[in-house]
Amino acid sequence: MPEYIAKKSALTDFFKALSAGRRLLTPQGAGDQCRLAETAPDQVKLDYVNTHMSPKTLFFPQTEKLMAFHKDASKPDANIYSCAGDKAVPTVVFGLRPCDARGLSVANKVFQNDRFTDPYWKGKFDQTVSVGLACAAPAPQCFCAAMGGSPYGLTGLDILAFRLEGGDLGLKAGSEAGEALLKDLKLESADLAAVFNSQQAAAIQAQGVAPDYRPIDEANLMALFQDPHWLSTAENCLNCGVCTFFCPTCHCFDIQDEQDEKGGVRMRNWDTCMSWLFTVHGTGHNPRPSKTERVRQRFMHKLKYIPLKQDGVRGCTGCGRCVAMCPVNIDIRAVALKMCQSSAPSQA
Amino acid sequence: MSDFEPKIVAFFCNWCTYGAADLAGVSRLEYPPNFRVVRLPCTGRLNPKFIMEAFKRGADGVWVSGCHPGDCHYIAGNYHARRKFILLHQLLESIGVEPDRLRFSWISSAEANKFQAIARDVVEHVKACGPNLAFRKEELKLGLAEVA
Amino acid sequence: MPALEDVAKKIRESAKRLLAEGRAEVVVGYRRGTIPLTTAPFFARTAEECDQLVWSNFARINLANYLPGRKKVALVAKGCDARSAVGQVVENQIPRDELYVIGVPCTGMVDNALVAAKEPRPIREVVETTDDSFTLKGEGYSVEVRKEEVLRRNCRTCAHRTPKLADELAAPEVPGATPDDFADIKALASKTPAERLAHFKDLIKDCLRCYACRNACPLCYCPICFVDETRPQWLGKSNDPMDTLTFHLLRGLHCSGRCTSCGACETVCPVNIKVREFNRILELTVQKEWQYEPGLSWDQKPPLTMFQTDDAAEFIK
Amino acid sequence: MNNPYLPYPVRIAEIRVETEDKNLRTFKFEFLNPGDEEKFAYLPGQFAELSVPGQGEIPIGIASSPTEKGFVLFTVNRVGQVSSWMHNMKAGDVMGIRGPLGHPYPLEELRGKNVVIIAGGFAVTTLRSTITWLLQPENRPNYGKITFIYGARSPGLLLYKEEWMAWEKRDDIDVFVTIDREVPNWGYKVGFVPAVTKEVCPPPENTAAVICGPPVMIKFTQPVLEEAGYKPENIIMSLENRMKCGLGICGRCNVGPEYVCKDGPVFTLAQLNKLPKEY
Repeated sequence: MPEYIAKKSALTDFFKALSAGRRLLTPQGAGDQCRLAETAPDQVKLDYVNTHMSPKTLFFPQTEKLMAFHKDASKPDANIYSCAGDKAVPTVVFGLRPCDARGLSVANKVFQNDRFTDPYWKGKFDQTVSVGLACAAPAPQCFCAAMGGSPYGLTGLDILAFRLEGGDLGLKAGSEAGEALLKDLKLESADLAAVFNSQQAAAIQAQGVAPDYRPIDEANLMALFQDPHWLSTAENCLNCGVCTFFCPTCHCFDIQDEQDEKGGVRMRNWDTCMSWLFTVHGTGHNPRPSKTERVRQRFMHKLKYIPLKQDGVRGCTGCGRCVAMCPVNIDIRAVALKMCQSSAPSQA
Repeated sequence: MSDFEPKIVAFFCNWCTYGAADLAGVSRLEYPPNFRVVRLPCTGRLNPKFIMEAFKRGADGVWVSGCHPGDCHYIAGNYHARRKFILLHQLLESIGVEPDRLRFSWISSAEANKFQAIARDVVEHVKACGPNLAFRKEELKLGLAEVA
Repeated sequence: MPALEDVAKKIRESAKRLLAEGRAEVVVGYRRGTIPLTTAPFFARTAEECDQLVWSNFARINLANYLPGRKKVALVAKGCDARSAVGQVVENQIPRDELYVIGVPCTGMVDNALVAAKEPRPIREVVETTDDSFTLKGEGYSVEVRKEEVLRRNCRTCAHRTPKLADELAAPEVPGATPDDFADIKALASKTPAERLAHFKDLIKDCLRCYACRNACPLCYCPICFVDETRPQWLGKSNDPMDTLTFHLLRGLHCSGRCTSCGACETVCPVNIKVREFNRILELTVQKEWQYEPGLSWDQKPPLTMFQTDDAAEFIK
Repeated sequence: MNNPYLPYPVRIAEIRVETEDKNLRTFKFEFLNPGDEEKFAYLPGQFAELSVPGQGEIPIGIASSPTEKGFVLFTVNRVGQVSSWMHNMKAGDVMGIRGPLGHPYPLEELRGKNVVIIAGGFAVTTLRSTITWLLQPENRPNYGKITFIYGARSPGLLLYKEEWMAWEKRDDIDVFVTIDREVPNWGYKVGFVPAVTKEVCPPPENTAAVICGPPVMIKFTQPVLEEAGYKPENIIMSLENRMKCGLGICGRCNVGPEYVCKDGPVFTLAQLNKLPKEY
């Protein structure tokens, strides 16, 4: 597949064409105010680090109505839930970072798993064209390459944009839909493979030497689980759940009903495995009673359980949010190294 | 707003104000019917989250009433409650709850007339505030076309 | 201006001594963070581990949070943290004789949001040698920042920077700052109720209800927090503003008369909400009504555990 | 699109109080909409989310057998918000059920084998379904000897009395019902389930055990079976964990990489031996 070029002088036209018939979402605002917001084609910014929250909010908002019922007893469907989810809007999101796109593809396999399809996620997911922007310069907390990704990765993206010298945008398709869309946009095509590859190599190198986390993949699940390091790994954890709220692959939720005089709704809200309430049984028994088990659950889930279920793909994409946001500096890279050691044959 | 009839949640101590309400009724002292009374063993039992729950669910006003200081059935329950009320009152006023929406009083079981007077006063003041639209949960958006 | 390394040395020496003497089985202090502008709570149980203890301008977390239920513990504590530890002894969360406080007179800790506002470029390294300034380094730049320009709000108005009740001090005493005048809280009175409510709703609009503020708070040790109660369930779990506001109000009330303004709650907030606003309203009331500041004596009773028969409450008719 | 979160509306046709402490009631539901019963095609061992509008959902094992047409049965213990609410509902009330969820017991794989079914307390629900299914004329010939061991603390805490008394009279199933301590006029066994299992369980050859009960019963019955020579592959259990979605998405019920709701709740001991004990 050839690459395409969107000229610097015609970027507004490019975004206009890209967003024809769709709303355009791009990262707006700086620092911790950076978030995906609806954008006019001439207002797209290319110089941000990444959005503060992960883009999972696009398909999986913090609170989402699933269904509703009314209490009007004169009607036959009183007190019966019917679907009342919000209609998905055709959307193109520009500026996803490859780590986040990869995270969305991991979450997608959970929401559309081997047995069930989540219609609320799928509705929005299917209506969205994902366009990434490659990371030429990694942020200090970035480690996507160490987790098996790339700052120029295409996974989970329809199109990846990368900046060319002089201000033009190079465009590479990541999916058939992306390829079709690029063709439709009637852009100048070019062979940018060499530029792409050298930019990618430089960007990966800028992240430093990547630690090798493969011993975790090879290790026995129970050996990882039973290792004594979890006690000290979890000791300073506050169990706040910030890591889970910011993580692009964390997808856990709680289902809650609320009602008033007229009717009620069933909704889902983000939940976190760091919470005591998350697993407690009606009897009071809790399979994960202390923070040690809960911290272990989070890291085992990211680095062992998800890879086991998703053909080796890790549940951490190295976006670095949890590292940057953790109030007590529990660094998944350090935890992963401990897991590598615990899985060493001498200790297994 | 003249036809606005406020809903007021009243938390009454079992040993005094609750009796005063009873006495007012028996004595045929008329007072407005806008209250939903929650009987407490003592105002010391009143957790601030009860008051928040009332407002959250749309109460237009909350009225808390217990025994006069020194008269607590449990000796000091209302003294402890008073300190809580001082903080709660200050906090809610500071964050923008109209002071007239939240009323505290001491009414003994003999003070039926005081009960009547304060009940009327509470309703009058809450009426003047109008319906509680801001300090409550948002109405559920059912999104069902057939529900008006 | 004590060098940070000198303070760290004192902390390490004390920690090793306490472990060797058996006075403590664990020393709760700070180690270097794995990314710039951070430290991490650290639990040293051996002399070797003690060598990882540091002192820093970024030692923001209140380590007293880790005390409840522990035995034979030594705590590295700033002025505010030591007061929290005193409060926990007063509230029977840890017996006095199980606790040893290594106090560190503190000139305040850095607010990372202010650093980010000053230096928006990515920061790859921080060099800090003294407690009054530090150097930020990134791609092609290096700038020195004076700490007083980026202090946390609570640190700017901290009157108790020296932990007076500590068992020992790891640095020379420092004078306290001018106390909080609560000017902004007092100024609320000039606004209408509607304006005030709008202000506070706006304040918490980004709240994710992650409860990091609660979990970082040394006062929040309830086995089951009211937000986690299920029968009845006091709080909805959606992002309804009133549920969120209720959480912050009740959290404030629970902390009233006990809060030492350590700022841990604001430090850990992932969306930078000034959650202490609620605490400060109550702090002002506690000081005005009962002339009380928590954590300044081992036998002082918190104001909400006691009463005066003549407590003034004009509003109760 | 099919929405797996949306419950089928059902009417409570009948409520039966099962135990003397009144904490367990069996709800008989009839589907309100024609066609929903066919869509709710289940097998013994599966569960469903019972949905009370405005209150929430609870995951409960299906107690009826798919061979019983026209209704579904669930036995609900009064524990939390939803179950307590349900205990105050009446016949005729409308609520919802969502499912079937999870995997059934591997009855297809057990064809030709002897089956010993061990139940403790009110965990007998999906085993009632299993036995009812096995005893159907079209299914019974496909299986060998069937043994049913069922224990509870006292006679008043045994569920499904009519059913197991009827099974007892049959000659194609051996029924052993036991209570913890002797009471007057009790004509059946006395003793804990593990002890009764030791006494009556058939030899392990060509036999599979299906166990469902409280953790303490499982803890002591499992070694009895292993001592008797049962292989972990032939010991089948059903797990419980806190659940919300039932679809393997919401994340809370996992035991290692497996979700109890989607990948379970039925596991063999061989599978569980390789997983963390987070249940």
